[in-house]
Amino acid sequence: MIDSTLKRALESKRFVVTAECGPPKSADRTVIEKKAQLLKDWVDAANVTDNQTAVTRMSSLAACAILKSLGLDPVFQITCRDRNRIALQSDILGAYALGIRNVLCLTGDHQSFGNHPQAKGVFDLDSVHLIETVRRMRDEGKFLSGDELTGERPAMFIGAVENPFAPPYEFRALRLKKKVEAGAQFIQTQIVYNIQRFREFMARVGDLGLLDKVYILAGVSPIKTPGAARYMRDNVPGLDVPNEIVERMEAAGKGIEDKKARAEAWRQEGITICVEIIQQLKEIEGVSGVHIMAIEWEEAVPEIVRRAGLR
Amino acid sequence: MIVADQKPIEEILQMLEPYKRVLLLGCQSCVAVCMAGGEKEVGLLASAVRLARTSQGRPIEITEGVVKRQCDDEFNDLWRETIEQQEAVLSLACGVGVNKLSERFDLPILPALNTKFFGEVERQGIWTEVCAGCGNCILHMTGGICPIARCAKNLLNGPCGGVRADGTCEVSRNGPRPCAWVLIYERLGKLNQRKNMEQLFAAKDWSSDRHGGPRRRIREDMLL
Amino acid sequence: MSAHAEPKIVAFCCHYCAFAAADLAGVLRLKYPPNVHIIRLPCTGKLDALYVLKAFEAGADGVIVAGCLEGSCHFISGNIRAKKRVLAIKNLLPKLGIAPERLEFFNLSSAQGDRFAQIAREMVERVRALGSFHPAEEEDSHDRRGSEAHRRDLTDAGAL
Amino acid sequence: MKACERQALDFTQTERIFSLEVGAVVLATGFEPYDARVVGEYGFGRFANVLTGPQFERLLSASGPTMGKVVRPSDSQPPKKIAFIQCVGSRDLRHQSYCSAVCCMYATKEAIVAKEHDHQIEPTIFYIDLRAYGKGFESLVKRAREEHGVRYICSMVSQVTEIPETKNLLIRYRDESGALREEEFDLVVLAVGMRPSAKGQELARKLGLELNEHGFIKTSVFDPVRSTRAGVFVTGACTGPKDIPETVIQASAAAAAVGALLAPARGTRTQTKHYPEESVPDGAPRIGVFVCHCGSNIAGVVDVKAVAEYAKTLPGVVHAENVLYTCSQDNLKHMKEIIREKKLNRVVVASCTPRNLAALFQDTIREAGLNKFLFEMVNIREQCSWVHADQPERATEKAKRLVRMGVAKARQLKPLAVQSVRIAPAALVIGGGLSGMVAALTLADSGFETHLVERRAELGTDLLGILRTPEGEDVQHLRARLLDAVRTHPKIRVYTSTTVQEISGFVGNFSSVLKGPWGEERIQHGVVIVATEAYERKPSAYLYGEDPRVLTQRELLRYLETGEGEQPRRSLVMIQCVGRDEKRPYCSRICCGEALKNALALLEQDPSRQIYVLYREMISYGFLEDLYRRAREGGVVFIRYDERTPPVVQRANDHLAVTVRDARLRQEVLIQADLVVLSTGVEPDPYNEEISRLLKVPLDAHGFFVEAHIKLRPVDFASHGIFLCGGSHAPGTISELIAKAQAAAGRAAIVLAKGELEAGGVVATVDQEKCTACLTCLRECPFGAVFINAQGLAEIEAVKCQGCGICAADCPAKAIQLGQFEDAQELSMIEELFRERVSAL
Repeated sequence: MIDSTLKRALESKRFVVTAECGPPKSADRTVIEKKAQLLKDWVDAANVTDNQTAVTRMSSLAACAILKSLGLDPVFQITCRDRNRIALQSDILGAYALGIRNVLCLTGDHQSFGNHPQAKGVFDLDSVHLIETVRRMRDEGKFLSGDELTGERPAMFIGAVENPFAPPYEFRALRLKKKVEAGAQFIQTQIVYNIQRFREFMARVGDLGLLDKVYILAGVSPIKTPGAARYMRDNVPGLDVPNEIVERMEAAGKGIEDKKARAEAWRQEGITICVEIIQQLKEIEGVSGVHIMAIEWEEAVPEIVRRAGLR
Repeated sequence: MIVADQKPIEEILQMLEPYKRVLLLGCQSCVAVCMAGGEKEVGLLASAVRLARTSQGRPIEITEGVVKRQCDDEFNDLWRETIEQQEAVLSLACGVGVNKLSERFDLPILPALNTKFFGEVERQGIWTEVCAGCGNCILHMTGGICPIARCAKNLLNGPCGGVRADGTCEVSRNGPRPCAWVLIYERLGKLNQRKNMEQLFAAKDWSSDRHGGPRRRIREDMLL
Repeated sequence: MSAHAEPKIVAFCCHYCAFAAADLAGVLRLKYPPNVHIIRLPCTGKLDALYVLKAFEAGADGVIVAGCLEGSCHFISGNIRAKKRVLAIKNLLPKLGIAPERLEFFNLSSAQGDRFAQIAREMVERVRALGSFHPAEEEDSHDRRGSEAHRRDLTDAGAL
Repeated sequence: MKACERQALDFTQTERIFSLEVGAVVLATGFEPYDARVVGEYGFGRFANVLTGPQFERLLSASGPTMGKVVRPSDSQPPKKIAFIQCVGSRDLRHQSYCSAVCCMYATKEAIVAKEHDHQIEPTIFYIDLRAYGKGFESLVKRAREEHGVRYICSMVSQVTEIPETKNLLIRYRDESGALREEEFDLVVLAVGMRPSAKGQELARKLGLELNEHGFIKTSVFDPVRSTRAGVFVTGACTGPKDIPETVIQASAAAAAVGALLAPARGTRTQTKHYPEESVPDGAPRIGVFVCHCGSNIAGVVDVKAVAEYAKTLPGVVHAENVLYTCSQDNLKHMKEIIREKKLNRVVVASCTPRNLAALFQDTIREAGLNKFLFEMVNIREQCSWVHADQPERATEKAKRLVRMGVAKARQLKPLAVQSVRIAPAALVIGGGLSGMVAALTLADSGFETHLVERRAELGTDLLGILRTPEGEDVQHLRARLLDAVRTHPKIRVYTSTTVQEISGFVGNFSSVLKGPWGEERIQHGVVIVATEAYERKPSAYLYGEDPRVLTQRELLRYLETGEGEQPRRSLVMIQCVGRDEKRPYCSRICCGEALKNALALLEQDPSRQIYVLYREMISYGFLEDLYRRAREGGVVFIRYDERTPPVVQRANDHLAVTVRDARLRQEVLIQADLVVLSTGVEPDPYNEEISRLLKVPLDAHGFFVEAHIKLRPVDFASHGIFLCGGSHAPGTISELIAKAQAAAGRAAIVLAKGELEAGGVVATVDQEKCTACLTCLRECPFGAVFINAQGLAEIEAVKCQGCGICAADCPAKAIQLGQFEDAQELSMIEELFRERVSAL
């Protein structure tokens, strides 16, 4: 039996909300605690990123333990970049022991994007291998090497990610199928801005009969400034930001002289766009909820959840 | 072939700083083909070093030579008597040659090249890494395109989410490269073997790679 | 610059265009300084990058490489190859303590006698301004010329 | 007598008459410039600053009286405004009625060169019709206008008067707006035309040759190099005014015609030159150095004695002397004696440019038993004495250095073997039109097996639809004669509906696969002639295709021959230069001639017809000018239009309304026409793309083939053994195409007649020991001369190698050396050049 608040929320067929909680580039636990307070009443579970974009931060395992102690249901994100299969399995055992019940298996960003491009990337396993490893530890009581896992097993609620907006588009649903077969039980997708392409992806996932085998949370993210919109459209591979959204952000600030007021106008427009996207995502068959990634803007989550009528 | 690149001239000059009599020894196999360490490059590098040292007012005496292959003692031994008169040898072979000479002769053996990868000739003047020598080939499953050498994260269940709209890999420190798994996807499509990509590739046994420790290959029947 | 320190320039000229243009400059009795010495190649495509470095090593103050106009090389692509090789060396020269302006590639047709004379004058002025990059060599000191190529040549000629 | 050291003067010599027994005579007596004095109104001979074109050419020349400086004869001051007056003595019944064909272009060239010499000169060209009809001519005129600022004024100059004080000249003419104007110029150049040379005419009469009505030697349209007397061939300007490319083509054609006539006697009178057994030089180099005075050309500046003395001190030199003229006959004899006497195994000649006399000296040392590559030539004239005349001592120092370099290279020279390769004595002719048939017949008559390949089902389709030549000759009769001759000639094999699948091999040994409905066949041949034609372009303007009353010139011909088709009742308008725009700017050369021929034929049928010809420039060059005059006399109305305001054709109930702006009268003219005929020019055969790919020969921007050199090798491709003719090289009249086809056949016959080809010498060779088979040479060779041999290493086909050395310079293993330019040889020259002290004895 998997004792996960997130899992129970999803099983209740309610429209679930999860959010991303970025750990600090320091040992200051209060940063995590403040973010926890912010998200506590508004989300079913909170993801903690694992050295996102290969930039060194407080470990995801530690931050999740702090969230757990504050009564939040953490989602422990774990990548294959920094650890080999020995360390990955040992962290799964440790996390479970600390009461963490959700794990998100990712391949992870390449070290050349982070602040240590000289580092040696591990990539002993990829995300699919990791999903299967956690499932076998939980269901078969076996390590990846086949050794017996005697004693308490890590009964984790296993999650994975998928990016419907990166080529080859027709293969993306099939790749999701591989992850489900490996043991993925819930999926948090890349940020959705191109609704049409996401609909096509969900239709193909439906055709493969996966909708009743896995919960899918659509990723969303409010945009702070037109600059950020342009940057994401032009420089972030695998992210599809339609021009209308960039134009709306640019239009929002037009004619406002005062810098602060203009920044506020942009933020409001960013949140409005995010809420509109959430409304449309609600109508797509198979979307069980949203995963709000308000990077370094956790304060926006409550307002988004409220205006989208999710609480 | 083994593909190598010449070190920047400043770095080479620095290495040669303490020496006045040096042998530049090239190699006629892989590094000649990839235009890094053949007889021509030995001539050019020797001339460049002499010019630099002359303009610094500290002339250097350079002997130029080249061997068929620097990974065999017998070839290197042909230059024993000249080597013994030098203060150092600057080898223009791949790293293997530098090691071989260092094991054989007790004077400093300096690497003029940065040895890089097993490569194909994409076209004249461009060499591309396509094999990582992992010791356990799966090319029959991936339509002949190697994800270990050509995917930045050597994924076995690619592609990851970091593929640009034009099909190139997000990791482009060494210039834009097509995503290996997109290539495999298209290739398997042509060969009607796309099924291979749909089933799960098991985790790789890295012990056949250098992760299992430096490797040797032994043909018992050929031992003398 | 004392008299004997007149800059010396070698000009690698292709038989069909630059060498012919130099001949035409003669026919037209144009004037250019005698510092420029022409070495005839069948095509600038025959110019080995080694020749340029060896020229500087031997004591050249400037090197001219002159081939046909692009598109009219008698051997179709010789001048294009040569231009690339010269560019590669020009990038290397500053790292060896040699001013890249001492080396230049020119395109000209066999009918441009005046252009050849102008190139010769221009390069002599340019190199004179740069002075000699060899430390002032008083006499023909052998050690300054330590290069083994020099020794090989003397042995051939039976002088050693 | 006493002055000449060589006692070369012998005043006792008298005229000697002797006779030669020959099989054929070729007359090339050329032309004389028309005497401008006869054209009194332009004041030549009376006004100092009025020159003729040839005189101005001399003024521009660097070896001319003013060393190329443009100055006025009256006060030697540089002129600013120069006027060129065209058609002086030509197109003028009082002098010569024909057009001299070359003056428009030589005036344009002279204007451009004048501007290059002195950029503040402002040239103006007064012309009647700007006849830029040759290959690349219109782009030269365009550059003249746009880049060089040459001003062109379409106006007859009625008179030139001189202003006594300044000796400037006043020209009276009608300007763009039609007003009569007088403009002052510093210099006037009269573009005089060509007259047949008087002595040439006299010789022609002596040989019993007929002259045409203009005094040029009469030839037949269908055999432009044959005179009226069998065995006597004629070529060049003595048969009519023509420019250099046409002259060179006719010369080759005449040679080809003679070659065909005398084929049975080929080789009977020639002796092959025998050289003594080559002594293989062993041991140390024994070099002979010959330093030339070249009269005063070298010795006037360089101290040749000192250079010779210095040469004696150089390692390896066993003999050195200075010679008054090294290239003189007696010195060549002297050199051979010295070579034998002192057992020289290397020779260095320090004189002029190797580009002129290297071959002569190499032949000389061969006669003395030395391999001809054991020779080095040092240029101390054009590249030393002539350019450093103002600094004799430094020139001498430089000469010494150059000699030292030459001797250093000589020390490293090696004998190079030259072997001969047998040639397959057959030719492949691609294209069975007029040119293909003529080329095949000329080659076959010269005794060579010829394969004539035509992709269409029939030969000579380009001649279909042409009834007569402008001169009135029956073209269909010619076609029938050619078809019969080609079909029955024992040496010609015809392949119709056949294409060339693949051509491999090289000059002397091509191997091609021909493919047709009858299957495939592989043939061996030594040469290739590309003879594809140009075809009438289908227009898309002036309602063509929408209204049956709008035809092309060829379609009008069908009416003239068969009477069917549209009836040109009363009035008919011809429009020239249809479809000639930026994409297709070239002049197709033959349309004006065709239009005039058709107009005269229509008038002949019904003199009451009213014919209008709307033109940009009337290109009736040469003797076609008579047609133009007869058409005007016959009542044809010629209206010049500006290319920026072309005519407009609209339907108007029972006729076609043609409106055009007359550039001369500067007003709109409306013509009601029953029929509109379009001269659309020609375009190259689209099959040329395929031929270009097969033979790797270049096409220009408009799809015509690019020859090796427009003037010097007009019917050769750059790659050896491949020749071209036909409309796909450049459009031409029937007699021009015939001459070009004969010329191409003549050039090809040279290769076949030799029977063998020299290979080796200055070629690259791969040292099999060093080669790492990196394939760089194979990829870089522009001539595909490198292949991978059985051992998997690179090897170079000596016959295909052109000796450029690209491969040798880039080979990473230093495995390739180019004969006569080996690295050791070049590096030794570099080393010697910078050896410091010039040890003056």
